[in-house]
Amino acid sequence: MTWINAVVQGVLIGGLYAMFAAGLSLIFGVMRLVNIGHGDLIVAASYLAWAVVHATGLHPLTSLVIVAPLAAAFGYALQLGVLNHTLGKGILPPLLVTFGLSVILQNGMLLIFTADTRKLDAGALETGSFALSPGVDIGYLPLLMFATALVVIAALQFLFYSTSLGREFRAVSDDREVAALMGIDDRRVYASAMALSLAVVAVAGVFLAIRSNFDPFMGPGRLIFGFEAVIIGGLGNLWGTLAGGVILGVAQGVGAEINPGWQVLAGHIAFFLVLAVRPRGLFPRIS
Amino acid sequence: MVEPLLRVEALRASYGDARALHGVSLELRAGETLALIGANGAGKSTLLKAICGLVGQNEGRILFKGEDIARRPASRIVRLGVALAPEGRRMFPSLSVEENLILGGKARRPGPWSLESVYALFPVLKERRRQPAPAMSGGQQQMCAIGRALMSNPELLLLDELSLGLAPTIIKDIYELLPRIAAGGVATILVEQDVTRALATAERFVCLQEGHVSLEGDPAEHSRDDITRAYFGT
Amino acid sequence: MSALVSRATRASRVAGLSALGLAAVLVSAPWWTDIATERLIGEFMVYLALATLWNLLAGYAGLVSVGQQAYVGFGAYVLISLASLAGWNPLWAVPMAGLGAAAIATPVARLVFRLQGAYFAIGTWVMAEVFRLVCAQISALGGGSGTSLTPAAMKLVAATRPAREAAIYWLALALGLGAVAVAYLLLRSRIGLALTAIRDSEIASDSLGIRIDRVKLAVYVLVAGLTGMVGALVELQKVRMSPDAAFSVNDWTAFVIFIVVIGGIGTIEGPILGALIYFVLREYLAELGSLYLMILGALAILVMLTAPQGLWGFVQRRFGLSLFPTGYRVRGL
Amino acid sequence: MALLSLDTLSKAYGALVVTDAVSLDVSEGEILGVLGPNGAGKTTLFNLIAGAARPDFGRVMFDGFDITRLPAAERCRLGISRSFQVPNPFGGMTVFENALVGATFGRAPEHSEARALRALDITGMKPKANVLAGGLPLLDRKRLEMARALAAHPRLLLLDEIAGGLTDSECVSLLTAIRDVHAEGVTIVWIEHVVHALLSVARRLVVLNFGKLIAQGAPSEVMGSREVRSVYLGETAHG
Repeated sequence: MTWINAVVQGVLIGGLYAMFAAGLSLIFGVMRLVNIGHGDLIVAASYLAWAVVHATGLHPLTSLVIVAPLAAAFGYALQLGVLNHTLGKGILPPLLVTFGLSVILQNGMLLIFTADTRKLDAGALETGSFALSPGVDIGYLPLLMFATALVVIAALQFLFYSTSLGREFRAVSDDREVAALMGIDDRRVYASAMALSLAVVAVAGVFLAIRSNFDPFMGPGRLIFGFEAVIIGGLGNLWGTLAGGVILGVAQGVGAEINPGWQVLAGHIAFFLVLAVRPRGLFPRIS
Repeated sequence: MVEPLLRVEALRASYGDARALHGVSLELRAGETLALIGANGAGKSTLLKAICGLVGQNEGRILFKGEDIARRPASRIVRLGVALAPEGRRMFPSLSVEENLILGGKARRPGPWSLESVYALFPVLKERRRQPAPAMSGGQQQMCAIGRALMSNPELLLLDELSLGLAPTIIKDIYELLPRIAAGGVATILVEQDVTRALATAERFVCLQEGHVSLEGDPAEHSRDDITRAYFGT
Repeated sequence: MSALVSRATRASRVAGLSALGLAAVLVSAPWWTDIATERLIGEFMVYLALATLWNLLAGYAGLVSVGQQAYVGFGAYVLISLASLAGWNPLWAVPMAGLGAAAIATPVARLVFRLQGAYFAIGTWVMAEVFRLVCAQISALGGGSGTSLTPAAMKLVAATRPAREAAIYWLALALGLGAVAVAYLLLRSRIGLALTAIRDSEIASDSLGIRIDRVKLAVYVLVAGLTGMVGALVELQKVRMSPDAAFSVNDWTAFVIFIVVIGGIGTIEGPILGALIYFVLREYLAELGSLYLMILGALAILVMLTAPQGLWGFVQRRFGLSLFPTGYRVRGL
Repeated sequence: MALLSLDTLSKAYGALVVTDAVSLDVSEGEILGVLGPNGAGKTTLFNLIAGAARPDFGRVMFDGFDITRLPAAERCRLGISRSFQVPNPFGGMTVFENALVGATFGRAPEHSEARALRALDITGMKPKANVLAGGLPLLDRKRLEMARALAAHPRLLLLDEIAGGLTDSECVSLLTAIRDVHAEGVTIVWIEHVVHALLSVARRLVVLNFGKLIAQGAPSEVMGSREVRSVYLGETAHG
C-alpha cells in the first residue's frame, strides 16, 4: 500500500513540477530561450507572495491577484529591457545573461529576506485530506495543486492555439522575418510571452511557498525539476510537460520510498534514462 | 508631374559585409506593374527585401508616397501599404491556411481584400482553410502567400519568384488571376525567372545585373537580344 | 619569392620571456612571502585553471557546460577517499583524480552530448547534481555533511606546516600555469586548428575533413581530467569538504563563466585577464557580501550585452595585440 | 570507370521533391557544368555528393566505393571538396589559416603549409594571406571558398556559383585558375549561372529542373535544346 501511496503522491506533486516546466517550455517554444533564472524567479514570486500576505493579510492563494500581475509586468519589462538584446547571437548571450540574473536574484533575496526559511500558511487547506483507500490519503492541497496545473496547461494550450496572441506566438516562432512582414513587432510578442511565463511562475511560486519551507537558494533545484519535466515530456509539447512532471514526481516518490536520500536522485536517473532511450522525449511534437 | 508611388534613389544594400546592391534607382507609379528581371545573384530579392524593411543596412533613399522608408522596420512599412509574397512562399508551418491569411490582415488597412474576397479569388484556399499550411501543394502555398500579402490591402505588392518550383499549369492559373488583382489599383513589382512570362505581364521592366540596373523600359521597345545581353552580361 | 610561415609576434616574444620571468618569481614565492599570500595566489591559480579550461570547452569547442563542478567535486572526493580511506599520500591522489575524472567523462559525454545548446548546458548541471547526490550517500565520507582530510594524511604531504603550504602552493602553480600552457599548446596543435575552425563554422569544418564529434569529445574529456585535478587541489587547500561545497555551481561554474566572459571568451588571454579582475574586485568588494555577487553578475551581463568579446577582445581589436600566438603569419609576401 | 557515380538519387523536404531520381556519371579528369534555374535542386545535389545531406533513396559511389552513408568529413578525406554558394569562411582566422584547415584535414595532411600557400597562389588570394577572413568582401570570400577546397587536395572539386559578380578580368583569372587545377588532374563539377564562364571550360553540361536531370551532353547541343531554352530563358515551349 505504501507503494501505491508513493505513486499517487508522486502524481500529485508532478502537477507542481509541470507548472515549473510550463513557463520554461512556453518561452523556449516562442523564442528558443532557456531561462537559467527561471527557478529563482519562482522563488522570488514566493517571497513576493509572502510580502503581500504579510502586508495585506490576504490568503496566500488570493494574493495571486496582486502577485501574478506584478510578476507578469516584471517579465514584460525584463524581456524588453534586457533579454531581447540577447536573442539571435548564439546560445551564450541568453545563457550567460539569465545565469547572471539568477545570481543577482539569489543574492538580492538573501540581502532583503536573509537566509532564514519561510513558509506561507494556507490554513485548513494544508492539513485537510480524504482517504482514497486505506493507506492512501489525498490531501486537498496536493489535489488543488494538480487541478491548478491542469487548468494552467489547458489555458496555455487554448491561448497558444485559439487566440490571436497565440497565433502571433506561433508565427514569430516559425519565422521572425515573415512575421515582421505581417506587421508583428517581435520584441513585443516576446515580451508578452515572458509576461505569460512569469504569470505561471507566480502561481507555481505561491504553491511552492504553501507546500514547503523556502529560502533564497532553492531556485536552481526548481529550474532543474522544470527542465527535466520538459525534456522527459518532449520539447514543445505542453501536455507532454504535464506527463513529464508526473513521471518525475512518481520517480522521486518511489525513490524516496526506497531510501529517503534517493528522492531527488531517482528523478535525475529517470531523466537520464529517458534521455538515453528517447533523446527527443517521450512525446515530442511531430514537426 | 505627379509624385510616383515608389521612388528608389541610389540604393545600396548589404548583408553583413557583403554588398548586394550598388546604387539602384527606379520609379513606380500607382497601379503600375513592373517586371524585375536578372540572373541569380543580380540583387532582385535583395531589392524587394530592402523595400519592405528586411535588409539591415540600406544606404540611399526609398520613398514610398513621398516618405523615406529606407530605415523603417518591416513591421511599420506594411502598415504604410507595402506587402511582400516572399521567395519560397514561407508559410507559417504551425498555422492553418486561414490563420496565415488572418495574420496577413494584421496591419488592418482598409480596402477590398478580406478573407471572403481572397477565398473568392482562390477558392481552393477556402476548401483547405482548416489544414496546416505545409499540407498544401506548392501552387496552393503560393496562392496562400499572395492572399496573405493581399490581406493587408497594400498599395504596392511585391511578388518574389512567383513561379519558382511550380508546375506549368499552376503557373498559368496564377498568372491568369494577376489582372484581377491589378484591377483593384494595386501596383506590383514582379520578380520572375520566366522572363518571357514576366515581360508579357508587365507594363515596364527593370533588368538588374550584379547589383546595378543594366536595362529598363517598355518590353516592346527592346529586342530579345538586348534583354538577353542585359540579363547574362555577355 | 618564397613565403615563410611563422607563428610568433614581437609582442608574443616579449610576453613569452616575461612569462618565464614571472613564473620563476612565482615559484620562489615560498621563500620570500607569507602563507596568506601563498594561499591567495594558490586560490587565484585555481580560478585561472578553471577559467582557462572552461574557455576551451565553451569558447572553442562550443560546449557551453554549466556542470563543470561535477569534475571539481569528483576530484575532491577521489583525493579524500584515497587519502582517508586508502592511506595514500594526497599528492599522489591528484593525478589519479585527473585520470578518474577523464574516465568518467567519457560515458557522461555520451549522454549529455544528446542535448543541444542551452539544453546541453542544463543537462551537464543535472549530471553534476547526480554526482553530488551520489557523493552525499557515501557514509564513509560523512554523507551529506562531508568530512575533513585527517591530520595524518596532511602529514604525508609534508611534515611541517610551511613545507606543506609550499607543496600545495607549488601544486596550484603547476595546475594554474599548466592549464594555460596546455591550452596554448593544444591551440597551436592540429586539434587547435580544428577547434578554432569549429568555433567559427561547424558546417565548413565538417566539409573540410574535421571529425567534429571526435574533436569535441577529446576536448571534453581532457578538460574534465584537468578539472578533476583542480578539484583535488581544492580539497588540499580547503581540507574540509562537504558535497554542497565540492559541487557548488556558483563557486566552480558561475564565477568561472563570469571570469571568462568579462575577460574575453575564445582567447587565451581573456581568462587570465578575467581572473585578475575577479580577484581585484574581490579584494575590494568582498566585504559587501551578497551585494558584491550581485555586482559581479550585473557586470557580466553588462559586458555580454555591450562588449560580447570581453575586455581582451576589445584590446585585441584596438591594438592588434596577441600574447599567445596560436595563429600563423605568412612572411615575405 | 567513373570517378563519381550517382544512382537514382532522391531527396525530398516534406512534400517538396528537390532531387528526383538523378543518375549521373562523372569521369575522372572531366569538367562538368551544372545549369538550372533557381530552386532546381543544384545545391542540394552538391550536398548529397559532399555529405552535408543524406538522400532518401539512391546511392553515391566514389571511386568504386559506396559513400552514401559517409559523413562529410570522411568524404573530404577521401578526396571530395566543395565550395559553398553562400561563403562560409572561418571569420576569426586569417585567409592562410582558412586554407591551412583544408590542407591539414583533407586528403593529404603532409606538407600542409606548402599546399595551403599554393592554393592561395592559384586563386590569387596570397597577397591577403594574413587578413582576417571575417572582414573580406564578397568576391574574396568566394575565392577563399575555392582556395580552401583546393587546399584539401581533392580528386573531385565541387564549385558552387563562384563566378557571380566578377569583373571580366577577374573572371579570366578565375578561369585560368580552374584550368590550372584541372591540368593537375582534378575532376571538377561546377554549378554556375554565369553561362559564358561555364561554357569556356566545361566539356559537358547537365541541366536540372524541378530536381530532375532534363538534359545532358555537349554544351552546344544542350544550350540549343528546346527544354533548356524553355526552362532557362523562359521561352515557353508552346505546342
